[in-house]
Amino acid sequence: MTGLEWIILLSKLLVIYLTIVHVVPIMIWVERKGAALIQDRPGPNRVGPFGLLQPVADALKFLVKEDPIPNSVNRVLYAMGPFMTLVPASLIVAVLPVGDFFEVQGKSYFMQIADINVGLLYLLSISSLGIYGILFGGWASNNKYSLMGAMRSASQIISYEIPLGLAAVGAVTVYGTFSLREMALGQEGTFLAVLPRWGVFMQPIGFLVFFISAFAETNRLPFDLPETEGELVAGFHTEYGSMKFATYFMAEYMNMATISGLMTTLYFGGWHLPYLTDATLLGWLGGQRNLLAVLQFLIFFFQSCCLPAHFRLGALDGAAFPL
Amino acid sequence: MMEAQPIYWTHYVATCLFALGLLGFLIRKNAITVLMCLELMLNAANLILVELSMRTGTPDGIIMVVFVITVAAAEVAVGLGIVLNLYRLKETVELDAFKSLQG
Amino acid sequence: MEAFLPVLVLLAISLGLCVGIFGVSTLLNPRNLPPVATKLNPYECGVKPEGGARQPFHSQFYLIAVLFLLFDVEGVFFFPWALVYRESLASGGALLLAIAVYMGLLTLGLVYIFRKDCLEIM
Amino acid sequence: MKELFFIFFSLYTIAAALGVVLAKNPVYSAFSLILSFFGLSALYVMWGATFIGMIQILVYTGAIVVLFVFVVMLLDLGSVVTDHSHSWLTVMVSAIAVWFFSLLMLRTFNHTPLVAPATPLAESNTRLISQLLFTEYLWPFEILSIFLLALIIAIYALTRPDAADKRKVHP
Repeated sequence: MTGLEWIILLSKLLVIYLTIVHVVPIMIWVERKGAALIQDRPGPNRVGPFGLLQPVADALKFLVKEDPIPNSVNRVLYAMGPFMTLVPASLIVAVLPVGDFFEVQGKSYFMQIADINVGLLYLLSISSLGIYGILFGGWASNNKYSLMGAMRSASQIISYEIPLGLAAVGAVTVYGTFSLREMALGQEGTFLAVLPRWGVFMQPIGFLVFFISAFAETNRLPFDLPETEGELVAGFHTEYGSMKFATYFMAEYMNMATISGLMTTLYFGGWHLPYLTDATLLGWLGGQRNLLAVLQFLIFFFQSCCLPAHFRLGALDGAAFPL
Repeated sequence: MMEAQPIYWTHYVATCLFALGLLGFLIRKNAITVLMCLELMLNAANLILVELSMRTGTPDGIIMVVFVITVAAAEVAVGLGIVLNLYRLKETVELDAFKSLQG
Repeated sequence: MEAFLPVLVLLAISLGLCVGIFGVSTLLNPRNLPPVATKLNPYECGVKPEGGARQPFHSQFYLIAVLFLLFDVEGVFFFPWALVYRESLASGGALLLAIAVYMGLLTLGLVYIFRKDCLEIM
Repeated sequence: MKELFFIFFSLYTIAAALGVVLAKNPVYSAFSLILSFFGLSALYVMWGATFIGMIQILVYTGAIVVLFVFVVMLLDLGSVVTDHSHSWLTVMVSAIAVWFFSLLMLRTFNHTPLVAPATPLAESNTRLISQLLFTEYLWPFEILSIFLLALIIAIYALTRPDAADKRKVHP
């Protein structure tokens, strides 16, 4: 690789990765403000205009807080737990395409960190690693509630991984490739004269399955059984404080962001706008379109937090297998 | 992928892995660790299969690896099920506790 | 393999981020606070912790994990099938038949599990 | 450059495997196993078998080791480390036996004549593998599904919920 290629690679990497990292505080703000809007209360409104700086303040607070390590924990695994979730969460970002390509000095570069020809498999396999942080963290905490929360969380995540994978198989049959870039390319144009050629319209059932599984995978409401406050104190991270807790939190939100990105890529045409084929317009709007769609999904994720719905754990795990 | 200089020592890595797995299989007493060492040995075999398959240009080895992985998963599932039952029987998974085959 | 190089770089960056977070938070943490016994105990809503945390669980969890493993392995075979599905449609339905037999047998297994109520009590 | 990566991942895999064998606590063993499978998957990818590399992570790291970790946590084997190692004599004898065995293996590998690749496998061999799997290897594939079906029944027979399990925490 030449120097220029390295520079482009690194800049792509930093831009995409930092976007995902920085989406986290924005997501938290949107979640809290949105919940406040729905529940008719002010929400965060002290720090900055509209409480916009609240996440920054939170992050600072997390950084400078005392980090008590309980006596009974297994110190090595306790310290490594949060990172075992954060690293896979950051690695998934690599295969998400955020746009078509751009040209530098006559060579075209894809707007994607790594165009792997088995991208979908890569994504599924790396995202299945996040459960180790939960399992080891819960176990190392040496707390009843942590361990139980970890087991519940893990069994829920693994149960819903299979429907997630099978829904993705549906997408693969349509496009005949594992590369997420080519999948997004395959959704260009329209079919039946009216509808955009998106995955949602090609695979409505697959999308539904994927959608439900995505909720369960990220432990959002109504699938928040691992963190039922009434039964288990807070789930697997009961014993975690300070920055370690924040790391778990960050990984969770990053997972949400990437899974929304995957949903956009598989079912909402990636960077393609409906009815528009003009290349220049696409080139400019395309990058934003994907981000917008991601944000749209995130907002949906949070709004559903306010739906008071609980399932029994058994019903949940049982429901996963027929899917 | 493969330049003019093929890397000929992957089988040394595989042999090392297999030897480690075998050693662990012999010297460990915890049934679960023994099963893990079994996995190591299977993986060493997989590595050799992939290496040979890529070096001779035949994809059969790779397909073999897919089957091996499936069977390994099955083996682990049954093996750990048996370990669970052994634990129910004697409240331990030390293999020395199961010298006699009578319950 | 060239395609995987960025992944390696990303791995390095994220590991660096982890180390950075850890380092900064250790630097900024208040130190030399007097150790309080209750703070260092396992948290059980203020009640004194009782018994060990790690107790044998119900084996139902094992069943869930093992079924996940099996269906995961089965799912692996769907991926190569899906990859060549489009191309094989032109050359007759042999592939469709193959996967139909496979799926039929798997569904049989699934029905067996449900008949036996493996996933019932939790 | 490439050789460097190869050496690094090889050594890393072997070191992690050493961890599996030597760790006293099964939880650490499982952790090392994860690391070692990562290294193996990197080696597969470097050999050009990307599909296998991904399947390795998806099935081995993502499912099989999860099962190990689950069992270790279910049976609570990690917290009380009982150090019942064999006597030194047994360990030494095993080590020597393994040493000779691996020498034998290496000798076999080094003396196996390899047919030079007429047409080396392409970088993206995933499609080729998929096609072969459903044509030439169709029967093994179908037999595998019967095997998996039998496995489901066997697993159920093995882990049938017992009424006698009293001491268990109900989740």
